[in-house]
Amino acid sequence: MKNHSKKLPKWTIVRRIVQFAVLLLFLTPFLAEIEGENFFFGTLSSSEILGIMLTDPFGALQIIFASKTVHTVLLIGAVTIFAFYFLIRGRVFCGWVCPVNLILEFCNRLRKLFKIKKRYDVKVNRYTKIWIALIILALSFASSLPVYEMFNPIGTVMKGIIFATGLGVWSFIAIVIAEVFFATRIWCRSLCPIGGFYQVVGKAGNFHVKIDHDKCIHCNHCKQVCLADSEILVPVVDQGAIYVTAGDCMLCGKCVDHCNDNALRIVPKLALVAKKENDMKKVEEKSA
Amino acid sequence: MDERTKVQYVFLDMEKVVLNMNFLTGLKVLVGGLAGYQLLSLMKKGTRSVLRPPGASDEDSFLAQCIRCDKCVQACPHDVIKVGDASHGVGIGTPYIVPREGACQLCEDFPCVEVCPTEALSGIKKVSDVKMGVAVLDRENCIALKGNRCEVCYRACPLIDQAITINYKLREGDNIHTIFEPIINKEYCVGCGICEERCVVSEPVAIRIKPREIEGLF
Amino acid sequence: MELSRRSLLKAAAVSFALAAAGCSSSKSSSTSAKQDSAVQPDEWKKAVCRFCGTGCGVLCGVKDGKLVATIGDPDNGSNKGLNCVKGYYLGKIMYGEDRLTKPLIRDDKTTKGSMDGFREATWDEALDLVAQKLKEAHAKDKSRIAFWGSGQMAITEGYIMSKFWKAGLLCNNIDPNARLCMASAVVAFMNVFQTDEPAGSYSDLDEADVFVTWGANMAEAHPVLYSRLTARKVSNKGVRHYDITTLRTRTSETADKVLLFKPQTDLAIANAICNYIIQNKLYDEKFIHDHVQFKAGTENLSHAYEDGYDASEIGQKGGDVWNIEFAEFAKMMSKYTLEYVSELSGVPASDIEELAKEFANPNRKVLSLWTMGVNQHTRGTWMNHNIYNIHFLVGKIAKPGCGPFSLTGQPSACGTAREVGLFSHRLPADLVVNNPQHRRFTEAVWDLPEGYLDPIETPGFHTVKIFRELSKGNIDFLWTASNNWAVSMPNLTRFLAKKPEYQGVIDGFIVVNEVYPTLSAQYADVVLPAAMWVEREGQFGNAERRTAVFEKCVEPMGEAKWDGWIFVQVAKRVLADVKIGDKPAFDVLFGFVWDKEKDDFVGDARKTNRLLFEEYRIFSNPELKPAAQAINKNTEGKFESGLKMENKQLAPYDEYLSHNGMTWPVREVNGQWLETKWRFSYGKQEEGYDQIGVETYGDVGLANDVSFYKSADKKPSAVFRPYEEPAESPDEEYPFWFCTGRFLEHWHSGSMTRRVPELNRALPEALLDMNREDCNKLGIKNGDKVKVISRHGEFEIKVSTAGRTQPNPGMVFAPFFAEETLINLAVHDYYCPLSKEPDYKKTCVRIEKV
Amino acid sequence: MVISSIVVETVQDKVKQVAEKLGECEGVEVHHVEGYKIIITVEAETLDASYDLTKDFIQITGVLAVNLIYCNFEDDPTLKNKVV
Repeated sequence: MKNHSKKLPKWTIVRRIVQFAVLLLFLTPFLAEIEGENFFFGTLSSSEILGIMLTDPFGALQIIFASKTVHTVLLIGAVTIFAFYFLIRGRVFCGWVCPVNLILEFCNRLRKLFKIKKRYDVKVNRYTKIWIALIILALSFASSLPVYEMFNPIGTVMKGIIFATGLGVWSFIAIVIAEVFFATRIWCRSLCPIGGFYQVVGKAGNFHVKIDHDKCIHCNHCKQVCLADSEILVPVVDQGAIYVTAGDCMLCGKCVDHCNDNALRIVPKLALVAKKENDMKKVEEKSA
Repeated sequence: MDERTKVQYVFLDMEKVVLNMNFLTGLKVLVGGLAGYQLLSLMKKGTRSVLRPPGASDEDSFLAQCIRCDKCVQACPHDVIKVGDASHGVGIGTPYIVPREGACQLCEDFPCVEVCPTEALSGIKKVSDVKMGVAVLDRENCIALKGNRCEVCYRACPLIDQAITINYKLREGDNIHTIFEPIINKEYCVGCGICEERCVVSEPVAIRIKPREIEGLF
Repeated sequence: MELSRRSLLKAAAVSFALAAAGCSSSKSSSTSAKQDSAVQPDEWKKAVCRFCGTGCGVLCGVKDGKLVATIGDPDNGSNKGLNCVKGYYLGKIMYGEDRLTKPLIRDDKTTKGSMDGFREATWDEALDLVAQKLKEAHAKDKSRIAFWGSGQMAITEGYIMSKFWKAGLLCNNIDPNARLCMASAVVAFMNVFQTDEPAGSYSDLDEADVFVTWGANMAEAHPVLYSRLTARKVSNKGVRHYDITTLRTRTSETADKVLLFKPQTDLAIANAICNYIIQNKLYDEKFIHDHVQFKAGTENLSHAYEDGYDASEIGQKGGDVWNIEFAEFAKMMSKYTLEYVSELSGVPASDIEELAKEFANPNRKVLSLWTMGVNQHTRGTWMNHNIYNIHFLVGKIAKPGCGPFSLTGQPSACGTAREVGLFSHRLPADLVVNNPQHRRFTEAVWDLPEGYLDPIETPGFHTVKIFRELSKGNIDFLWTASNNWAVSMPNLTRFLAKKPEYQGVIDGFIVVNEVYPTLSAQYADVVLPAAMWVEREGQFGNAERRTAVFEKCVEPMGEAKWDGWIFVQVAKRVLADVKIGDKPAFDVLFGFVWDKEKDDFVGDARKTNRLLFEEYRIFSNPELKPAAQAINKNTEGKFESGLKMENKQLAPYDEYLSHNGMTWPVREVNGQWLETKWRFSYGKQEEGYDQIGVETYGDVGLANDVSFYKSADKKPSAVFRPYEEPAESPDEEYPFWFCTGRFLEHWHSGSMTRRVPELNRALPEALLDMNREDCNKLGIKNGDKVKVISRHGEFEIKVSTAGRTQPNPGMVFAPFFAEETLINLAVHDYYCPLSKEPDYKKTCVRIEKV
Repeated sequence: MVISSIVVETVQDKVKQVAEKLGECEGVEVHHVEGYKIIITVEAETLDASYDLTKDFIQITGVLAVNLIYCNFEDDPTLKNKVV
């Protein structure tokens, strides 16, 4: 028998540190206003660190669609961020950076703590958010307005802490209420257009959760804790794939931390290679 | 695995997306989207008379280009840039200035323009590039026009003797006093609003900034 | 409410539309509701603006014991209902949120520098304490007490204090803040004419062909007068205005020609004009023959920074003058050729020549106007002389539209500080302490035994001396009223105990009559809450010799009391055991206005002021008191000659109330009291000329129909004064000239105007005006904070290149109204050796970005 | 109450008639006439009502252009609901 004593949730600890560090980073200009240059300032929509411009690529896309023009400054900032997530994995943003996710995780804990029972647990397909993202881009194009930026709860969580203004506050409150009473992680899993955007980007990610089929005992712990959607783990746990390749994976590491059998790891692997290996495995299984 | 499999894979994903779209949900989204579009177009009319920070292009393209990141707000050393709330319609989240509560001080290096990640605020190299609006004198309430030595707007103007000049004219029915009439020169006035901020007359303020390019809606 | 909001919205909408459509008209048939004044006053009372020396008339609207409105007095000939923006909001100065309404006592001296450490006290306790401390210090040594008054005190208040200090305490350590402002003009007036204050009046502004402003930013400092100057220019094409200044100001902006000179070289420019006039024989020979005596004086005066300067050899004989011939005068002037002076001053020779020609042109009436640029000058008195010299040479003086006219900065610099004699060397009405005849005359007016005032024959400490001695611990008791010395004195680093060797302001006992918790109040041991502006009746005397009364409109706020009452209450306590002859001293001095039973003045505000004024009036109307008249007329032949005290004759008190003030000398003609607009100028009294003065004391028929009857030999003096180096010049360590001054929106140290929200909004902070070139060199941007450092101290301030004043490279400027930006920490306290007025305009500083 | 100001441009010699015509409309106030321009304010309950009122101005003979200059709609009750 294997030792089932609880192990240290390494990934979650690291991830929490990063999440709070990001939160703090965005608050620095307000916590300690240093005369002159702040080494960092801005919001999640756009910021500057040590003079390097960083812009939310989905926001930038909306601006490009809305204004029907492309500006270099905008591109530079957006491409920098885009490249980062493109190389690691799109929804790493959701798992490691986004403050809304952090807060929703916290809400989820609270809900469990207070044992709030949901009368409905609405489920929406996780691909819906891609459609929402597309609609938003279309709307931006049609209305000449960066539509989502007006309601964006992500920017607003930051701004909200700072300025307490904006419609985003309402969308954020709506999300929290939904989370606590009606649906589990519906926002992050299925609705958030930024998540949708990164879901698409995530296809190209070069870091993956890898399974060791020899160790997996199919306890399904991993599926229960998955922040994205349990179904992204189905191919690896139940269908013999080696790598989790779904665009939705946030590399949050929860599945790794909760696997009592050490069957899961996060490994770097080129996306194409990972897919190829998955396919080969499938072919192997079929043939076997 | 050959190329074909790869392509298949991609299509499989797309297929899933389409298959998973419930028709009803799609309809709802469509209707919602259209309704949202209507609402937005209506709300858009609501932002016309707001004074934008330096370097904002005309209102429509400003609204299109502003990513609502608040960097200009944070960058402003004088804390005069405010963020639009729900009452600003689609201008929600966009930066604006209320001169009476704090006018643009026309910083030499324009940090707000400098930090803008889009072209929403751009094209400002020197003060004369700024075209936020133009000052308008309320001739009924200006106390200088009544002969009092005020002209606070003139002396406070960062473009003194250009944007605002004084027209010296004899006071009617009084041959020993002059009226120091502030004259606003549209070609020089950048609309920073310092005159409006400083004006000593309240309710209504005797000099106000008319935001740039107010054009007919009809 | 909703209706008015709607009409306002509509008005705004219309104004936008008008502007957008490019309509020029304001005469739109707009229906926008007129702002109906919220409260209709029950009655309107007459007053005078309490700010600058212009003396605009205002009407005070009173309702339910509160001042609810002030407007310019349309019947006042001087301002015709107009005000500057300060005057527009005048009434609000009384209702700042932090008015002092209770006497405050500080028990712990270490808390000085803040309002902490004060406790509220009763009037009796506070007055007893003040009297006890004053008595103790006085008993120790009379030189260890001092009173610092103000050109913002009313005439009767100044009169009470002058009498109390000089006759009651037999002490000359009494000086006004006018020392910082008008002293150079005063000393020059006395040197030149042997009588103070200008010959002309504001009417000159309506008639001059050429205006010359010497170191005067009238556009900001004398707003309504400037409106008058401008009106003359606007309505007459040929009128020219020359601005002689060290930095471009709002006044320069409207001038036809700006003569921008290197600091201190104004002395040479004036001499160059004289020299040009002499060399080209453009002077008025007959005028010079009939009216002018030429003099030369001590030169190479060095600089009065060291405490021992006044007592030094040069300090003692600095004021000496002796008669010379015109030829000698011309020879002394000959050094000041256009070329030399142009080189020295940086002003093109052609500009100086042009101005000299204007002065010399017999068809042009030239009016010279000057204020602090000339007076706050290490050679301030000299510079005054040099302006007079030009006017004497061309005979342009004391005629309508012509003359040298010294403007005053404070509402009653003339009336109170100068005419009442609140100076350490003066007695009322141009009399001085070191002249025995003047003392005899004063004794006669005050019912004092002959010789009683002889102990005060030596002048006391002038202002700078008072504060220097205080800082060194040599003054135990200082009392100040209607001023804010902790902001306005130069070299505050020395005076505010910022250096270990100068802790006197902490150790000394300081009493401050105040209305707000100013910085001065923060350094006080006792603060006595004073009645403000129209909370009492008072009188101001403005720059054109106009005496005007302002009525009491409302009761003082809280327990605040009239300064006059405070002074007399302390006098009563201090003089309790003192006798003059066999009578109690207090009864002799103040018995005529004080009711002992009531422990208050005998009458109401009007009656008390009338009684005081009528006694004061004896000085200039000696016929009211035979003993005084005997000395004035020298009937017993005890003195060399009579005094001609009527030269500044005043009307009975109530006449000032029924007129909008009157310019002295006021003459009684057929039961009518007639003012004099042009002193020494012969013409009909009814038309404002000095008919009676000239007929009584002077000679009719001299050149230009003028007669300077008050001057020795009836001839005023043209004194040759050379150019001498400034006290400090820019060098590598301190490369900038630092000039200070005042702006339109705020009055002096800002203690009143900064409490008016509208004015504070109009000009919320003091900025350092700099030239862009200098900024670029130092890497400073508009709005950056810098440290201004002089040899004497330093302060921090934000830089502006906006251009309200436009200093040339090498010059910076800041106003002094903001106590949080205490510019006087860095300003030096070098003073004019003759007038003892410090130079606020020429400190050398360096500038460092913070 | 929504208050808007409008500049109406007209054929030069029709300006008087147009001004009179405009003045007759309810909620319309003529403030100023200069050259070929007329400055009016329009008061109506809502934005839509303002629009309805003004969209027909162009039909008046002599009117060349109708330009909205300023519109204060913060008191429009319908807008309030929509936004929040």
